[in-house]
Amino acid sequence: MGETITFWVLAVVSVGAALGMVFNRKAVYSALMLGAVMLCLAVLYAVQDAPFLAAVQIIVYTGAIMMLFLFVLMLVGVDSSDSFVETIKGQRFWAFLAALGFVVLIVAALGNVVFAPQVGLTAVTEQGGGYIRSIATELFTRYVFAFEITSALLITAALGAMVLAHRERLTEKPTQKDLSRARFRGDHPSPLPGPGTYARNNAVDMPARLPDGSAAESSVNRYIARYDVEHGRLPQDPELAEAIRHTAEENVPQTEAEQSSNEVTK
Amino acid sequence: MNGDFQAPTIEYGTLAPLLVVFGAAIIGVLVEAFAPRYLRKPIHVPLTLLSLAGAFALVLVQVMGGQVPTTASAMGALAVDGPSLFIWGVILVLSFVCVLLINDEGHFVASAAAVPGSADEEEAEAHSGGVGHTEVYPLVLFAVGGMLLFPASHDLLMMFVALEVMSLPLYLLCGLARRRRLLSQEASMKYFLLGAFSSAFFLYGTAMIYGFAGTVSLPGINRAMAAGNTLDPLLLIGFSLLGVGLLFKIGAAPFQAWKPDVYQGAPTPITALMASGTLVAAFGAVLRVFWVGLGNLDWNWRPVIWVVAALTMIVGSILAITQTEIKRMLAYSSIAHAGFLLVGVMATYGSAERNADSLKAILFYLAVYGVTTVGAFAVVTLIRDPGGEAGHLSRWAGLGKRAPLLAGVFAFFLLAFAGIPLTSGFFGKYAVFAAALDSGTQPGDSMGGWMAGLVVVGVVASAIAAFFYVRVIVLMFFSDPAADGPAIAVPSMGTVAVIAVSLLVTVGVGLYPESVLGIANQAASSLFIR
Amino acid sequence: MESQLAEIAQHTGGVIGNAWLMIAFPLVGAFILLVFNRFTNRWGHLLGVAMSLASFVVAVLAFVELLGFGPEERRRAVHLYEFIPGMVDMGLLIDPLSISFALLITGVGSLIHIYSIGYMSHDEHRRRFFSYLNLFVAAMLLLVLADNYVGLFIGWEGVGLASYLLIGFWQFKPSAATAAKKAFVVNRVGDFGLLVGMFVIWTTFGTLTFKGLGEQIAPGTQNGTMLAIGLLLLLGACGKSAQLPLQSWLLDAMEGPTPVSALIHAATMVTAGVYLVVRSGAFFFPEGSGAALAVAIVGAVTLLAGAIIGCAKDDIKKGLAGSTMSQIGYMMLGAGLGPAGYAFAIGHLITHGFFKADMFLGAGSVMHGMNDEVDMRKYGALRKVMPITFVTFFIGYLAIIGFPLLSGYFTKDGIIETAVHHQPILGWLAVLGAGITGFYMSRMIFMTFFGEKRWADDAHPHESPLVMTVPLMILSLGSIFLGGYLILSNRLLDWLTPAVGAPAERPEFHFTSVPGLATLALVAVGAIIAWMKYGRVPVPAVQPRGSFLTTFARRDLYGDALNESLFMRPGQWLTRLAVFFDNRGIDGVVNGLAAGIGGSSGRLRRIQTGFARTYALSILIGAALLTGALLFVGNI
Amino acid sequence: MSPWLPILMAVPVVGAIVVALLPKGSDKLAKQVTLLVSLLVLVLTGVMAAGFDPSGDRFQFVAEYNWIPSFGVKFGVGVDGVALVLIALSVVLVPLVVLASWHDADGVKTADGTLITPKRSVKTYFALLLVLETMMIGVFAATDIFLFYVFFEAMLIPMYFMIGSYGGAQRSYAAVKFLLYSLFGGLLMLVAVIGLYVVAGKQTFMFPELVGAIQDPTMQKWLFGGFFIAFAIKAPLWPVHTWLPDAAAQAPAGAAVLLVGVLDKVGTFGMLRFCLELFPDAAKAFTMPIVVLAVISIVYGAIVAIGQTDMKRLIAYTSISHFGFIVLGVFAMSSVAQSGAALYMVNHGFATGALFLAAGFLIARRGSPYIGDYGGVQKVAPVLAGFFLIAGLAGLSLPGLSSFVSEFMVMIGTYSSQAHGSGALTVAAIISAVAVILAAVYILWMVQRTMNGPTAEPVKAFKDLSAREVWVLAPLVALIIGFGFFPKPLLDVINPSVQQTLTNVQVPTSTIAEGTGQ
Amino acid sequence: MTTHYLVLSGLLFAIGAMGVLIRRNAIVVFMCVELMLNACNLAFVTFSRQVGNLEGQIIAFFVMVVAAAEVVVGLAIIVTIFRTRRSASVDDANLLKY
Repeated sequence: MGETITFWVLAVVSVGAALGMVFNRKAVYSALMLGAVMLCLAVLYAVQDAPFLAAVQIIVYTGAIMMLFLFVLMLVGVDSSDSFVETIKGQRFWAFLAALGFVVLIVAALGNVVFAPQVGLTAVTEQGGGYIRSIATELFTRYVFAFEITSALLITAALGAMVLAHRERLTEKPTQKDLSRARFRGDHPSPLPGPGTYARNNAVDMPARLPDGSAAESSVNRYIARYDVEHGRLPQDPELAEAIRHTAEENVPQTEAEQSSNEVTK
Repeated sequence: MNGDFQAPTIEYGTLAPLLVVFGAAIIGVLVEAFAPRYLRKPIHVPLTLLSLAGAFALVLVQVMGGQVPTTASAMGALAVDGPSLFIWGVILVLSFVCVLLINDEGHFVASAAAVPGSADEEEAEAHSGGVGHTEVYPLVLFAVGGMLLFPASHDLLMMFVALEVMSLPLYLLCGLARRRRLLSQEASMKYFLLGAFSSAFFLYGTAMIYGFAGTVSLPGINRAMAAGNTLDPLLLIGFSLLGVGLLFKIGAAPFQAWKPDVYQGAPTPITALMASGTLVAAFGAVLRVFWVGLGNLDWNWRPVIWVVAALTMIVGSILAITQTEIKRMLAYSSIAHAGFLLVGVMATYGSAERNADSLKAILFYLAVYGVTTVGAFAVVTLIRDPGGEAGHLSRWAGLGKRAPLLAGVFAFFLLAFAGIPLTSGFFGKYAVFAAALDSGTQPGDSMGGWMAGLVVVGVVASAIAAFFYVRVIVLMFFSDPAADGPAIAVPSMGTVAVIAVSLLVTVGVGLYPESVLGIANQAASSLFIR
Repeated sequence: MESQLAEIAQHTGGVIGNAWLMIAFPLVGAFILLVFNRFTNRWGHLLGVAMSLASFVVAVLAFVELLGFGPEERRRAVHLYEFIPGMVDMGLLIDPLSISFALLITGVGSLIHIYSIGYMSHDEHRRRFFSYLNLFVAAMLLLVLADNYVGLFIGWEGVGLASYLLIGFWQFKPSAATAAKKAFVVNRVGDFGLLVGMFVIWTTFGTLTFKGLGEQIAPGTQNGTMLAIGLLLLLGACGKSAQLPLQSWLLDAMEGPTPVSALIHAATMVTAGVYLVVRSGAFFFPEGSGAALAVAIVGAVTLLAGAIIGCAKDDIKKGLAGSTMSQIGYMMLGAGLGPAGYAFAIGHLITHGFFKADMFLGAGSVMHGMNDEVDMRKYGALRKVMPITFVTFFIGYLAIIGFPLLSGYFTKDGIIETAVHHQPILGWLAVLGAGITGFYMSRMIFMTFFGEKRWADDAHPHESPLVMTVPLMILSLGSIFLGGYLILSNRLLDWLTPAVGAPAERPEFHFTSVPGLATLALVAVGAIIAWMKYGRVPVPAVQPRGSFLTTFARRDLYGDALNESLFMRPGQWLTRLAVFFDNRGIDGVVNGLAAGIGGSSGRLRRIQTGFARTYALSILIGAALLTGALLFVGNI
Repeated sequence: MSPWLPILMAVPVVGAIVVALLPKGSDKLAKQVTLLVSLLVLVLTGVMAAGFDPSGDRFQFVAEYNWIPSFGVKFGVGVDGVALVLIALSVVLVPLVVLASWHDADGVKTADGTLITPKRSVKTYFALLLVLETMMIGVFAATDIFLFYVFFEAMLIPMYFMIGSYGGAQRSYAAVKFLLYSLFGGLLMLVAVIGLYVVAGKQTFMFPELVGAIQDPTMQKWLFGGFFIAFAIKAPLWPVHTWLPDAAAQAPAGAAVLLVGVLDKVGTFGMLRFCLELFPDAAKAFTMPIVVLAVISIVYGAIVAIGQTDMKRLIAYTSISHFGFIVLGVFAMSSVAQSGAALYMVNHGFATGALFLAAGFLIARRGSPYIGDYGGVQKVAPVLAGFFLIAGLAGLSLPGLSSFVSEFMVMIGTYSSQAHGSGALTVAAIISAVAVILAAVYILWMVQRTMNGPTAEPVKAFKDLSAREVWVLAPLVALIIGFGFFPKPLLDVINPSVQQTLTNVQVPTSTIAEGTGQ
Repeated sequence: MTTHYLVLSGLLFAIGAMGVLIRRNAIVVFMCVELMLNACNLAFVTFSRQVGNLEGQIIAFFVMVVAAAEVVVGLAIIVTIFRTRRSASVDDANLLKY
């Protein structure tokens, strides 16, 4: 009777939490909901004569894996939230339909299964000399090979994480000394001139005038100059316009977005 | 208390090929950890190649020595039987060849962590000297290890673990292309998400079957089926969801969608590995599950797989027609071939000896198709634009005039895919079709006429498929070359070797198929351990 | 009524045993002239003549040898070689009928060869001309000498080929090329009949040799199959002999050089149809049968049609061609009357060979002198400048209109008389035809040789060289005497009897029979009308608009128009339709199928949206379907 | 075990390898080697054929080697009469094609010097030609059905490249169409081949052992269908013929000769040997529909040919008509018709070969396949015109030329066949005889428009045939005329194997009208 | 009770699957996959008691280990993508299509 009550309570909670996970816009909430489901399941494991698994569930799943999820969520931006506007035509309709169909099939089929009375684990654990001992025996005899092989899995995971996330430093990190040395060896030991914002214009994209009256090209940020060129925001003054254009044409490292668009076109 | 711990027995001799591969992988990881950067590749290359060659030698030793086990190994986790050993040999050869491709510079990114297009990336490129991540080698070895495990698994748990061991490194490897990294990463993510999704199905299926049989060992399931009610919903659901996982891996419709995207995005040597080794391994697993585990259920699953096979062949062939990207086209071709192989999987009515015939056919097909595939992808790596491989088919126009030898070889591979006689592909196709028709004519086979129907669908699909292979040949030979056609990279020794081996096998088997057929026959005649 | 044929005896040795030489000589000539083309330019024509003459000599010798046998032994079969194993062997049948033809062909042929030396002397391709002539002679000989239908058919088509080549000899003239093609194609229509006829013969009797048929067919047998065969053979004969409804090619065939018209389209080839009917007569055209009646009707109709056409032609050769049609119509009429008519038909064939060749060559001579002008309205008063030509032509004229005691008189009257006797209606039609003949031939004579000069300015008519006129003389001699020799005392009849059978009652030539006299009267009327219209009054140099009847005749009785609207137009339409159907229909389906597959590929690939979620959806749907299907299959 | 056939098959392929391996720039040498090899094959075939005993075993020069024991496949070769004459046809045509194609890959220039086809690899072309020769010999010599199938399909590839690489403007369309059409048929046949093996259950593909192995009539029909569709496409029979005009029109003349002259014969050869003998009941059951298709082909091909403006397309359509005759003969179920059909295969090879080559020579002088672009060629090139005419006349089956004998035999055999006890075959023969008239129209129409009439301006620059070209056409014309008057040597070889076929089909011999022509 | 547990596991599995289909954030999608794996585990544990052997529990244990490894790899891939694109939406990764 106790099991029944536990089941119903936890079943309702876990299904609710699961639905919450799916339908919550904020990823962090989803993660927490998942955590809730996992905890419910841990209890259900315990109820079903699987205390070891319940513990592992809490320690490994809820403790480690969920943390990893949360960690990555933080990395990616914790406040990011999904828009719930579906962009793929028909996707949601078919998703509901398919999921519903799947559930109906499974539930109907499972509902049709006539189960024999539960055998229970008492006999097995008795025979194996206790629950943990039985599990251990089983794990290290019958399933020892699989157990060993999971090591490959873990190594792969570690290696993969290293490959994808770790940036190996290939060169000495430039010290402040290196930087300042480089600066003084360059053309502009001093800061570059500021834009002519307040001289004749009120925008940062206008070059300053040098003493000889010519436009100072280096006074405009290249990115801004390029923006002007690309969007046709050049000033009326031909001299200034020319200066901006010239600045924009200087070799600029490509931004990621451009890179990616190039990738696509290739 | 009866808790005496009995130490498990593990047949190290039998499992030696596996252990060599995994051992080499771990050594590779250690090399990554301790060897200086400039030494890593020089160590990895011989290590990887030698381990694969060694594993192959160990397989040979087992076969030659006639010590093919007749019982399951490693406490019933693995079945190292004739078909397994054959598949192992094939996978090892294919992966060896793929590693030769991997050795080539310029396939893998120098720093996967660097954002594409960033200064970091440029810097990493500049320092790598064209050598990408050397972690690729242990990852490949792990993947190969998984491939070896997958078809030899004797229980569903082992199979699940093997599936993951095989897949995880591949997910990673897919994302490591040096050029067009966005595509590569996208491929990686799609492969990963869908792979994880499908393996969840596999797992749920396993759970259902466990619920039905009380065990996940394949013979145990078979016994339970023989004893119990084969119409138990648990069994049927379990089977279908297992099927989803496996069919996903072989890329059968409607689970094929990942294949073109992943094949296109992944670095070409990895695509070659997936299209050859993974496919072989996955079919091994399919056979084991369908024939050994669910052998008594064939009355139920064959009509369903009939539809899947027909759909796969048709979808693969038809969708390939309008492809403009060579790797994508080959991916669809791979889907179509998976369909043809499924025709062979269908051919399992009748006695065990009959099954041996079909098994022989599938093993043969897998071997020759794998080799040809690797060769084709090796050629693909050589046709380059400034930004990487010249994947777009329009760039291949007139290749026959610019590089007649290369184009000729590629055309030959394509003809082999199309199943033109006097190529290995023809005999592969013939073998599975013959097996299917043969099984269809067994008295009492309810699928009798349907098997013939499936074969007809197969030949119609082949004819459609021929169209796009031929289209590439037309482009290469009958069109005039573009003015700024792609460069033909000077192939490295490794690539030359890959292409040469593939060509030799494709031609040799095409002229004298008995060479491989005999071995396949021998492997198949010992049948699966049940 | 029975017409018993002589047994066919196998023959080896002697001239007859080597009768194949007759064919071989001209064949070798043609071969040499064609293969060693330019090298034989200088002496090629001489070789051609020599080969033809050699053939003639063999024919004469064979004739002489044949005469040495008794009448009942005059059918000699010569086995040459196995042609189609199990079906037919190549062999020759030397009998009175075939040897008569052989003599005519080689004799007249040789004369025309000789004539052509002169006629073609200015043509740069004279050598080729002779090779074609030789080819023709060989083929024609094979036609008449073969002892089976297949050999006959090979010769039949061989002469068709030669005719095609020779009509189109001046192929650079589009009209000549078209005429050649037309001749071949129309002939092929007839060949169709002959072919199918052979199918029926083989199927029914299992043999294609005359000997085999003779052994199997009881004389006088009549039934549906026999009638069918007869009609089919008649179709073939109509094609070759330019009988209605396949007459249209002959007039156009006059595009060929005149010697060709003389040899092929007057003397020999066009009479092959008559030969075919006579040769098959005992089997398929027994007297009184439907097939024979059909032959006679075709002959009667054609003789009138040809005569009418002849009346309206200003082109001298076309006029003669119409006349040829008409005269062959007589022969067919005769041949349709059974053994009684055969002798006259063959007789007329032979005499016609002479006098028509004579006239054609005469016309050629005229043209030769008139810069190849053929329009009679541009002639006139040529009798003075071309005396020999005039005289010989005039003899031919007299012969054809049936001037008493000349060749044509005997043979034509024979036919008319027999026809009136057997088929009165047809007979009287033939009488009428004779009258018209009198008219149009007289018209030709008047327009050409009498009246005033209507010559073109640059015309300087002159008499032709001896090499041309000598053959004319020889032919006109034949035109004078041959008929009487053959017909009187039934020489030809008796000679042919072993080959074609004897008539029920032996005909007697009556100089004063009613039809004969009527014929003469009508001919005279015709000649007088012609004189009234063309002799007495000047002939307009430009063709006047004629009455409906004239136009009808000028337009070849609308034969071409009929062909055009019945066959050519619908044929072209059908062809266009078929081409369209092939390109758009059948190929369209094929290409459409390919395009459909490609199109479905183009649409289906859109399913591959690039969204991982869509792929996942497909997996889930697939899983649901798979599960559902398995549960379903499991529960049925 | 006779080594003849394996040697015959090996020689060209060795030659092909030699040609392919010649150093760059040795185009002329490549041509010479190819010619020598093909002549050597011709001589060898001649010597072999001299040893053929028409009254001996059906299959002679038999050789059998185990090839793929796992599939029960043997490398089994041997020839019966029909196969022998077809091999002879192939080896005769190849040297002529080599000679005819001498300059095809060099970059063809017209009389006025414009380049119509660019320079292409000479070595490849001739190597492909030799490979094709091996396969042509193999396909006729194979007595193992699997081996037959292998050659049947593999043959497509060299031809595909010859059309696609060396053909006209639309070559790739034509090549692909050709390949896919044939491949589709071939794949259906593959199913039937497998089915035959499986159903017969004899663990062998050897033809002699499989004759009579399938007894179930329904199964026979299915398998027959598989074989027949493949052969009908190959032959090609209406309505699956549309690939031929494209392929033949785009192929270089030499390749077109082999395509129409030999490759397509495999279809009719297959019908005669495989469709009839392996599935006699089905063949009899399907005779009527097939005869109808054949008759449609005959008439339809001829009518469409009349409407063509492209010479090579026209010739291709005439071939469709002629293949209709062959199919008609094969399925008329009488010895005369079948002998005629077999003979027709050879004669058609010579006749159409000559016509294609002559047309090819003509086209090479002007660069245009369109009939309307010519006119009056006879005036400037009489020898060319002469050969063209003779070839054309052979195409219209003029008596005295070889094709007449076969066409005549087919028609008369069909007419007289009572294998079906109905008048349908009679009607079929009569309708097909109409083609006699149509043939005259299309051939002479083409001849008239190209050769006759006033000489067109561009034609005036034409040179007459060169010695090489004459040597290509003269042997063909000699064969055409020779066999036209004396077909016995061929028929003597063909007849016994046709009799054997009919025996295997179990057509009661009493219904075969036997000639008494002796 | 077995049926109850199984129905619950089925529901969770289906909810997870649906989540994969409708969520765009790659991390959430991946979480949904984890939910599916958990549902499997529940089934295993339930069956373990039903059929009376420990295999189910052992498998569940293995699943957790495998899931852990999978999560590491998966999240690494997602992070990489995010770094490149500044987006973790699975829909944004659709350069490869058709």
